[in-house]
Order: sequence, then C-alpha cells, then structure tokens
Amino acid sequence: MQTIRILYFARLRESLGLSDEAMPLEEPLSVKALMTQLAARGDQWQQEFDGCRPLRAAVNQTLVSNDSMIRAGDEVAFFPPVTGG
Amino acid sequence: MQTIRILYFARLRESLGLSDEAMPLEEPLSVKALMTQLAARGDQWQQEFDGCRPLRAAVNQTLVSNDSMIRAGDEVAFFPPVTGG
Amino acid sequence: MEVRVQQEDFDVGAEITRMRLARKDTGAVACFVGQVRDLNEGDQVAGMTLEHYPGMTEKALRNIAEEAGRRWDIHDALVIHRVGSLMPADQIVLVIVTGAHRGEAFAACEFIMDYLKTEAPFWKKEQTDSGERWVDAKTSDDQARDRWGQP
Amino acid sequence: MEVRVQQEDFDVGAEITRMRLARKDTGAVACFVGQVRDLNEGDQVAGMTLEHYPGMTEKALRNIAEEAGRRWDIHDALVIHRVGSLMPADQIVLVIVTGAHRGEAFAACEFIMDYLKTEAPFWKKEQTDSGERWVDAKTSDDQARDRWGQP
Repeated sequence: MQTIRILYFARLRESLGLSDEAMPLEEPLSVKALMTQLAARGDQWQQEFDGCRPLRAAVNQTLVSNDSMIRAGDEVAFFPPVTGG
Repeated sequence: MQTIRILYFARLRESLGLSDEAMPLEEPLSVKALMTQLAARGDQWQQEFDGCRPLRAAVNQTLVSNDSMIRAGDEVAFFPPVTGG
Repeated sequence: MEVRVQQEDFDVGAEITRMRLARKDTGAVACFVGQVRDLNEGDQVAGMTLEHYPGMTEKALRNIAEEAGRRWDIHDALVIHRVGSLMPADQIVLVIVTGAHRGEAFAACEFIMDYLKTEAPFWKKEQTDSGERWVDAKTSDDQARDRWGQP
Repeated sequence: MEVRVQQEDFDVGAEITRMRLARKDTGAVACFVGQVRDLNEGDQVAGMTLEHYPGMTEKALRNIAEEAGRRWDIHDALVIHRVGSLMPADQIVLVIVTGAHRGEAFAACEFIMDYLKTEAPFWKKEQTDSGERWVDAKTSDDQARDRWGQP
C-alpha cells in the first residue's frame, strides 16, 4: 500500500498530541484537500486545519502553497509560521 | 596680530611640501577667497587651488562649503576627498 | 556557503577571522548576531526552547545563502543557528558575509536574516512569568522579506 | 556611542561580546569589519599608510555615530578606525551597532560606514608594484551616502 508521511511541528505537534504519522494515499491530492481530510477528524484537528489559524505546509522539505500536489512517498509537514532568528 | 592656522593633508601636504602654517587675517573672508589667495602663490599652489582638482575644506574641524566664512583664530584645513574605511 | 544547525554556542570572533582571512581579495565583512532578550511582548523571559525541522532546516538555510550568492557578488556566507534550550543573553543566530565591497556584503547579510526569519523552520517557545508560550510570527518580518522581491 | 582612532589592531569578537552583553534587552548586533585587500585598481598592494586629521577624525566619527542614534532606535554604537601602516589582510575599520531589532541595527551600521567613507578625514596611500599612490575617492561612495538623505 502506498503512503505519505505527515509531520507536525511546534504548536500543532502539541495541540494534536502527535509528531508524525503515516497515511495511505490512493492517488495524488492537493495540500488543501489533505487539510480538509485532517480537519474532518474533528476537535483539535478541526481547530488547527479549518483554515482560520495561520498554517504553513512543506512537501519534501520545501515550503509549498495549498494547491501543491502530494504524491505517494512524499513527506508532508504542517507547522505555524516560523519564528527563528 | 590676528591669525588663522591652515593645515594641509594627504596629497596636498605632499605636493605643497607643507603640513601647516599660520597666516595673518585682517577681517573675515570666505573659504573660496582664501583658496584664491593660496592659488596666487603660483606653481603647485595654483595647481592645487585653481578649483580643477577635487578639494574639501574644514573650518574648526567641521566640513564646510566654499562660501563659509573664516574668522581670526579659526583652524582651516584643506584636503582631497577622504578615502578611509 | 556553509550552514550549521547546532545546540552548542559559537565563537563569533573566530568565525569572522577565519572567513575574512580565507581570501586576500576580501575587503568587507558584514555580520549579524542575534541573542535572546530578557523581555518579549512585555513579559520577562526566563528562557526559551528552539524547535526545528531536522533536514528541512539545513536545506532552507542553504537555499537562502545560495540565493544571496546569486543576487550579490559576494565571496562567502556562513549561517549558524542554534536549537534546544537557550537563556537570555545566549546567542541564537550568526550570519557572516564576506565580499570585495561593503554594499553587497551588507545587502546579502540582511537578506539572509530576513529570509531566515520567515522561511527557515524554527519555532521559539518562551518560558515567561505567565507560563510557557509559542512565540507568534510578526507581520513586520514578512514585510522585511517582501522588500527583496521574489527569489 | 564610542569611537576610537588607533594604530593597534582590535579584537572583533571581544568587542561584539562586550557590547551585546551590556544590555539584556539587546536582541540584535550588526557589525562590519573592513580589511586591506591585496589588489586595488588591478595593482598588487604590498601595504598602505592611513593618514588622518587628529582631532577632527574623532569628532567626525562621533557626529556620525550620534546621528545614527538620532535616526534609529538603537542601544549603542562603536566605531574603531586604524591609522598608520597596514598590510594586506590587516583589519582597518570596525563598526558595531546593538539594538532591540535587526532592521534598525543593520540600517544604522550601514549608515555609519557610508558616512565614514565620505566624511571622516582619513586618506589611504597604497604601496604597489608601480610605486606609491594616494587612493582616489569613489563616486560610488558619495552615492551610497546620498541614499540616506541630509542629516
């Protein structure tokens, strides 16, 4: 079965209580579509992925926009706007 | 007798063969007028003060324009554009 | 171009000396050091933890440094960013850019900092009198980055 | 604000550490180091002599640093400029600016360098293969200064 790996950082990692997971992926989908799936898990998932809180996504360790496509084998990461430096 | 002190730096100091001198000053005169007097000494003085070569002037250790006035007791300095840093 | 992500502190003087002496045609070294302030948003900060995204962090910093090298005629750039637990007055980040002339070294150094602040995956969590909190991103940082136009 | 004009070399690392630790609300340190290049205008440079106007030099540097302090919200600024005989790879000038935030520290640091280059009475004489020569001022330095508008 083909999968993607999803990583959560900082506030998301704490609020979801999860730092990473594997998810089956039948066919390519957009970042936006994945966020909708995650929001459908309800509770804190809905809160984090309903589009109200600022959120950034990276695919294979590169920042992407929400209409970027995710393919099997990809590493997807969600996190708040960065605050280093 | 009232005087001013005149200093020469860098290329000017070398070309004039002089680092400083005292000059009598009857009444206030402009930097431009002093430059004309110095140019009248001829030879390298004319060359340095005829207005063709880039030249900067300071009165009492502050950069000034050529129409600034010089008064008895002032320290006047002439030098090429600066090249530090 | 060199980037390092590490828990350990760094020696600013040693890094500057090493980089400026690497090339005899280097005339300018622009440098930035960031340190942990004891106060943020009006609260006393007792310490902070810097989380990052291992792998992507190095890649993002390298991309930013290389983009600076494409935009300006510089000799080299170094970026060091610390992660883990830090205390007020601890050094967080170091950027050094060398070049023949100061204008390009300054611009590249500030560009790297502005992009690092908005594109490199680091997150600060502060320990304050009123408890722990994730630091919010600042819109002024986005504006600082946007001055430079699209890479 | 502190300015020093001296023959001796300076310790960049020690000065940065001292300045950044002076205030616990300092978050940003912008710094510039200038060094003698081995090549100028296509000629090999064996060494140089830096002449200055004692008294006016310190006054000019102090004015520039204080003007930077009026224009930007910074914590402190240090300017060290060497005079006398220097060799390639020797340090010439150091500017350090501390502040709460990087944007103002960077701007003040670059402002000080741009004004120093055009207003502070230093003159370089280079020893090259083709003999000794006074270095010519660059119009690009005037342009860099003019970006900042009138003080």
